[in-house]
Amino acid sequence: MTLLASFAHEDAALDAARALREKGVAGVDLYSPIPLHGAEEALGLGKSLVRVFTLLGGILGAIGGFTLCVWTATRFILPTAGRPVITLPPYLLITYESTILLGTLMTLLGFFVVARLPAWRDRTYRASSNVDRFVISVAGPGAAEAEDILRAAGAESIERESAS
Amino acid sequence: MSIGVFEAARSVIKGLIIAVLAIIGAYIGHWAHGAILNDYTPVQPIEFSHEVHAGENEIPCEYCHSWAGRSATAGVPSVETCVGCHKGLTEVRDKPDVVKLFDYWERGEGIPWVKVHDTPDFVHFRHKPHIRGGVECQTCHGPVEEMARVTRRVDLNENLRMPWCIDCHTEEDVANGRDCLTCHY
Amino acid sequence: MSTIRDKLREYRTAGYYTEFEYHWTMAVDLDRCTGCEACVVACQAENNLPIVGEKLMRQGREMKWLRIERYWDGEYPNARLNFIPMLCQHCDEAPCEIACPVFATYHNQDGLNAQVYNRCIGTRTCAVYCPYEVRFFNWFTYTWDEPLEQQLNPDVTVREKGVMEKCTFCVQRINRAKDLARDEDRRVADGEAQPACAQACPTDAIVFGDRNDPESAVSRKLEDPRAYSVLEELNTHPSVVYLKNARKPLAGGADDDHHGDESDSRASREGARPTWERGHDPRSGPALREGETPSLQTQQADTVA
Amino acid sequence: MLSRRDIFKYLAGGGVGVGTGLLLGEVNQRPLETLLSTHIPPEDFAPGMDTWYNTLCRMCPAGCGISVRVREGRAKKIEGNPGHPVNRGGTCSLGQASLNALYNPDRLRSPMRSDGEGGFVESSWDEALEAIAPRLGAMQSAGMGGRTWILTGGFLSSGEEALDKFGEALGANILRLGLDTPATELAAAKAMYGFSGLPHYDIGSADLVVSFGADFLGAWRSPVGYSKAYGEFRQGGDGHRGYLVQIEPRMSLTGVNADEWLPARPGTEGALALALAADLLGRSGPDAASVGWEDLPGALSLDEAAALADLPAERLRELAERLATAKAPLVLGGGAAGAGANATETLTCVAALNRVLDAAGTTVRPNLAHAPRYSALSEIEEFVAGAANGEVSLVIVAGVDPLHDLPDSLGLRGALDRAELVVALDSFPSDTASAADWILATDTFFETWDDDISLPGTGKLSVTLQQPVQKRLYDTLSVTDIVLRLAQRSGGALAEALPYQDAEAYTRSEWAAAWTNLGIQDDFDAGFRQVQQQGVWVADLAEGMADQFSDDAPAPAAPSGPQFAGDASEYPFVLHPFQTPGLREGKGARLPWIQELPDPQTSVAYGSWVELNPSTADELDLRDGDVVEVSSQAGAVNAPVLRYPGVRPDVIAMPLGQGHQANGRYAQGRGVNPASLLAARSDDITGALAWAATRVALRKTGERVRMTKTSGVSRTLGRQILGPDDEH
Amino acid sequence: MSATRELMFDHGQPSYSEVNNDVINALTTTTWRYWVTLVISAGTALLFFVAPWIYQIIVGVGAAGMNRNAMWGTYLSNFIFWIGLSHSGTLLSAVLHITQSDWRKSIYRSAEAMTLFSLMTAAMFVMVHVGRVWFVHWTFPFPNPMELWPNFRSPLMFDVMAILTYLTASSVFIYMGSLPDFAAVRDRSTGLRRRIYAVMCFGWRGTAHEWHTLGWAYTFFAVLVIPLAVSVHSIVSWDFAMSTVPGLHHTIFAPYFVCGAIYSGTAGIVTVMWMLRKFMGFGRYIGQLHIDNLSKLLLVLSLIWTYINICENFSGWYSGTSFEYEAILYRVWEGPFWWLYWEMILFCAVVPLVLFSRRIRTNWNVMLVISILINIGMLTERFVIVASSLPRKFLPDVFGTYFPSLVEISITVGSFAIFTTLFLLFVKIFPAVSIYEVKETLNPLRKREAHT
Repeated sequence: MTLLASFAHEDAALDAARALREKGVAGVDLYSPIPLHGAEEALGLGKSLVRVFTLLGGILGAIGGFTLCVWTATRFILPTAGRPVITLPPYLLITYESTILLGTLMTLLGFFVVARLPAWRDRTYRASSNVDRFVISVAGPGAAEAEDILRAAGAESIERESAS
Repeated sequence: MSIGVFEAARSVIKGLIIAVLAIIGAYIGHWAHGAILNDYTPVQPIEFSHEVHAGENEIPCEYCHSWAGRSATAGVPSVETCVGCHKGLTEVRDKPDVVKLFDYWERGEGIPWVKVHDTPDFVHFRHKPHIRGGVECQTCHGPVEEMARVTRRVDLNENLRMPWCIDCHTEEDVANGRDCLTCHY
Repeated sequence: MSTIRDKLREYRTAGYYTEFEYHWTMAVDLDRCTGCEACVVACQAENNLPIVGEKLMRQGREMKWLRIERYWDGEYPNARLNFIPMLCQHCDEAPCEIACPVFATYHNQDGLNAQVYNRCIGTRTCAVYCPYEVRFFNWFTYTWDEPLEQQLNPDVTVREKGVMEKCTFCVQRINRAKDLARDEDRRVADGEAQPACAQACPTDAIVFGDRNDPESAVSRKLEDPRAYSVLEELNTHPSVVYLKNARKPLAGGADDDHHGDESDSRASREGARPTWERGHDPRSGPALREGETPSLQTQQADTVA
Repeated sequence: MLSRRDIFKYLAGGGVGVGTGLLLGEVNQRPLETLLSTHIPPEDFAPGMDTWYNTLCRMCPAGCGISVRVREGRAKKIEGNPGHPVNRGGTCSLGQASLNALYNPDRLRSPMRSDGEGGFVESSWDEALEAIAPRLGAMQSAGMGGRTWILTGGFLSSGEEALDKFGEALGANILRLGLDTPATELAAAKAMYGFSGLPHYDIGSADLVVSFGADFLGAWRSPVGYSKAYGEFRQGGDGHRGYLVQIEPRMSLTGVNADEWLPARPGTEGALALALAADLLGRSGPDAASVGWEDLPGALSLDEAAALADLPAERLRELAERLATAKAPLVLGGGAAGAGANATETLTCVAALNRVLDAAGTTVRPNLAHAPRYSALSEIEEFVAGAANGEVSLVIVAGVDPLHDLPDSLGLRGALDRAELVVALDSFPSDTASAADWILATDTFFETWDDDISLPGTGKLSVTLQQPVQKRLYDTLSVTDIVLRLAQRSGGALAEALPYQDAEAYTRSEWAAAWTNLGIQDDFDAGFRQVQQQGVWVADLAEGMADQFSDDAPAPAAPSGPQFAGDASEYPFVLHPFQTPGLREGKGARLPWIQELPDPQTSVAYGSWVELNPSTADELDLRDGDVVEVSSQAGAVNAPVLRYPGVRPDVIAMPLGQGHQANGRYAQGRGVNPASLLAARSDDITGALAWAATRVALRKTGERVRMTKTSGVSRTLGRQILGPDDEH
Repeated sequence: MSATRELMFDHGQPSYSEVNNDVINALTTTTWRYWVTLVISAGTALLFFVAPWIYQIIVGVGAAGMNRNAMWGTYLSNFIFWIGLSHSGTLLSAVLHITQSDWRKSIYRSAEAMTLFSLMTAAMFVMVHVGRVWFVHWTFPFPNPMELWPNFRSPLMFDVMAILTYLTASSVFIYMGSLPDFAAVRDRSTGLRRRIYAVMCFGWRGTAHEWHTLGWAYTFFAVLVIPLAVSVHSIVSWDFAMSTVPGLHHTIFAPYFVCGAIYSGTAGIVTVMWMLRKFMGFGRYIGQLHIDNLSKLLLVLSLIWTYINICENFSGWYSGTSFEYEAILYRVWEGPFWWLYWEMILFCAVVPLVLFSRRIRTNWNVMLVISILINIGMLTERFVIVASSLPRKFLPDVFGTYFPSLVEISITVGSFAIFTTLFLLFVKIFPAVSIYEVKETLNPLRKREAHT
């Protein structure tokens, strides 16, 4: 069973979330039409893991780009313009670009992985939460005791969605 | 109420799978065409059998393709060369293809053989250095002496494409073997 | 491990492949060059250069791997015209070579600046980067009016539209000479490989040969104090070296230095034999063989192999 | 999850893919090519290998030896024959391009008959010979051979001799035509050296060459041979560097390469040469006495000559000084200087200068004594008059194109129109051939037998053999073949005079006869085979083959002043027609490589232009590309202006060779022909056409064209392209 | 804070749901005018770009006016122009995101779309430019049995890599930023559109966790894209500067090109914003503040651009070498394109000086004219650089001229149609104004503030 409480004001919703957290209610999530400053703190979200992906992507890109240049240049040696086969300045440029390319792609991957997208069917989602309502969902055993707290925080409406 | 991604995308995903399968299929088809099915055996104006001439009768290649060791091109024998032997071979004189040969001879025409092994115009393959380097005719042309009708056997020479040339040049450590200007100019 | 280190050191050596097996070099004596343009037509004949027609020529799209440049000096009546043949300089540090994204142009082990037609995708960057403007682009697929195409050199590829091309130092002749030399297990002799322009030149202004051979004619030319490279300041290290015209400068004073202090040239003239008697056959192909008569009955054929 | 329908769909997708792949593979296959075997291969047939044949280049009378590269029965490339004494392995642009003549798309492929309306229909040799031979036979038997005129050129070959024999047996008249003939030079050599023939000029061993108008590096006589020598002259092995002075109103290719270019007023060259000779004679040199002249009557002083020629006097004095101190000087005369109204006098003075310099006998050498005869203007007039009176029944034009090359003012077109039957022997529908009743398609020189004695000579006896390098491309015959067949068909004296089967048999018999004449003991067949291989037969001049120079010629008279057709007030400029190395008199125009070849000095291709001195152009407010009308007494042409710093302000120069009315797609209607401007003026002594003696006027038409010109800016703009600046 | 917020909306703040309605309605309700415009624009693209291109592929690049001197021409200068135009999106979305300039939020989506589409158009010009477009894949490092790889030493390969990266990063950037808005569109639609947007938004729900991750990822993107954008146009400039050609071989080219790129991109944004206001009814979201800020940016960029231009000419003049001096002289005075040079100076250096006036800065119609003039100037700048330098390199004998042919002019015109077509498609697929970020700039829905 999931409890869905809809709020018209972001501070009310954040207060509710904070209150739930203080009570130690688990399974709380906050749906909002805009990113809410304070939600991280209210829901206890730390620094995102995405940055690890970005870093990894960058490193991978740098190594990959440089390796690509060196490896391809030494497969079929075609000297040009009296330059050495491994020419650093141009290869560093390629390395730079591939760093960013892989960094970008890995960030995208990280985003999907960390945000757990694409999402499966979500019965607790209400379209209004993408317009102007802030919805707090409480799933699992905490739902019963959460209802009071949510009402106290000023929820406009509260509905129950039976778990699927 | 939300709508799930995969639920929404079911038909799209199906379509994608079909598309991916089609692309993979196309690759397989193309590869198969080049790698398995593409033994190229054109019909020649005269059913000349290398099996009989080179195989059973053990005529050396360079008896007819006399320029292979001296020139860029191996050369096909002139009608005169064919007739030169066949004049004396009265026992096969009545075979239909021999009759054809003598028709050409009497009309004073050359025989328009169909090229089996061919390289593009921007490749300057030269027979001489290969023969001088000890490459067997069969290395590129296959066991011609076993062929009734000459075939470009794809398993032997990958349709005479560049990777195959390069591999051999690399393995044999040919002088300037990996220089583009050796073949392309 | 050490091999990897060796390889790396090799790959990191600047001027990789400056140690050429042959270093084909051309010396053009501007004092001998009369600007007659025999070389230009010889090049056109040898290398299957198309006839582009008047319209395209007016648009500046002529295909001449070798051209004569002309520079006037002074005004009438003290005007003077100078010629300089300009062709691919086969620079050791060629700006064009770094430009190509697909390695269609590179430097080979003979010191040639190679252009691989079938690899070219036609970005034309090499032509933009070339300070000598000796790279030519096939704006169209050129055709020959029947039966002019029968003249085409079978040893040279006919290029299609969208492909860059340029002087190759007649690499087909070089390859032929190297082939012959390899059969006899020797190096290519001086004068054995001659590009069409050098062979045609009626004043012997163009000398071609291997710079690595100190005895070659071209090596001797390089020692001439008049030797210089065009646009030397660009540091391209061309393989085409020019010998400056020895005419006295126009504006300069009376010129007696070439004249007054000569030894008895009439005597030396007596001893001089014409060059054709000194005997050197620059033809790259096999000569008419002994006891052979030219024949009329050459077979007509589409492709004869 | 996976329904059966889905599985079918997936399978179908994969199947379509495989099919597409197979199809792609099939489409991507290289096209089928055939490999045609030979029937009976020629003994020297070598697929994929070059065969080289030494033969003769017939693009100009220089007679260079060439080696033709033949692959699979097709001529591919021309190189100079290194063993040939004329060109010593060199070639010129025209020679290189001569393959374009062989494979020209507009070459005649069979005999053509005029349809009477300006067009031609294909015919056969039988028909063609049948149309001509009976007429010849009739004329022969009626003794009216004089009603036949043969128009030909000036080669010294067995082929020409066949024509000669033919004309002689028939009693026909022969006209030897050409614009730039050596007639005046021959006359001068005869007068001054007592030598019948053209002397051999040894430029290679000279240390000072003074050339009066002779563009020996461009288009004069034997450009390749002289260029070879010029290479030696410039940077010879012994370290000496010759000094070249060019005296001419328009800077030719030789003028470009000269150390000094002196733009003398046209027609004053003779006076200049004589003044120099007189000045040298005045100096007490050891050589002066040997000439046998005390002084030269009528010679101007250097200052007077300089004033006459419009040159700075000190330059002339410098030149005299140079001549006096030179160890091996050589003076040449020719080109426009040999084509004025006073041409023979001019060249005689030049030859006199050579004698004074003691060059005659050293740098000017005896040569094979042959004096080709060229028709004087009076003979052409005779032909024209005869045609006007209806006395010309048959005209045979063999390999020349007088309607293009010679001035319209001679009236040749009208004469050909009035002749009963005109037969042209040509490989191309040239201007003249297009005006004929029959064109008999001839071989190019790659397809037939002939020989040639080089016109300018080599100081040796050398005969170049011309042999076929490949099978005939079309149904053509050589001029000799046609003459032989005509003779045989006509019967009578003609058949007796020329009893040969074909050109090969004729050439061989001529050579065999020469062999006998020269008293050579060797086996002829072996010797001839050797000549076939070498392409040329060379021997030192034997006694009697060359007249020795005589020392007893009288001192030359002062040349008459320059005279021109046209009044100076009405026609203010002197027309200076010149030949470019590629186009020459017009033979190069049909060769696409030559059309596309930028002119050496101006870089103009595909067309004609009018060269003007920049100061003249400024005066007339003309810029490059402004079309002007150039008019003379004889006619007018329109061509774009090109400002050229190397031409006198009172001279305008135009290239010859373009302006064909026919001659195939590359030549037809391209440019203009300055020959049509030339007045019918002849040299006073020899009667040869004086093609540099016409005055013209300029008129701006207001039209402007963009010339096909490859050069952008012809100044170095301070860039060091021509080498580092000298320190001194 | 609230004062700025008020400034951002000329006609008062909309409510949250109004934002959703306005933006999504603009996306879903399509008038016949839109279709007519789309057909005209696509037709123009087909007629002026695709048709001449196919013709050019069949006959060869000779259909263009390039010649032996000017081997590069309009195609390459257009390529640079379009790459330059693409720099707007990066500037607005990345630079201003990092500097937390809130006014960017209503306009950055379209700016990013500009980036994407002008990059695509630029990439098209690469294809149009090369001689054998059917082999253009050889510039990509894909494994092949011949072991033949691209030459990574070539400035063109830098280009390939840079554009590839930039295109990837830009598309990822705009797409990821649009996810929440796709979800909003999904929620308001039914049937097939709902299915499509459901897939496109990857099931976005707007949970705190998703917002949190998006925020992080987005910031990283912004950080990655800024140096990328700078490098892309530097690299494009090195196509020129790495050559020896006088007039192209300038060390200042990288900053010059980057500055010019941002300049023309910003001008492009002004044009596009005017269109969005006029035709899409976004006047409520894009107002005085935006145009004022954009104009100030333009003014600053114009001054920098002018400065670098002067530097370039000065160094050419002061270098004293004949090559450089001649090249500059030819460009500004002697060549056939001197008037184009001065037109460029007029449009890009002189005209923007009027932006010192606030009245002009805030007048949308005047700004439209100025922005178009600036872009015409920047288009000609690239053309002048190519067309006045390449025909005159080192050897005077081969000096020539270059004039674009009809095919080139037509393809140039057609490229604008291609861009327009792509943009027209964009406004019907993407919410052209970022819904959630506009909401962020509204007064927050707070109980406390509402009560106090």
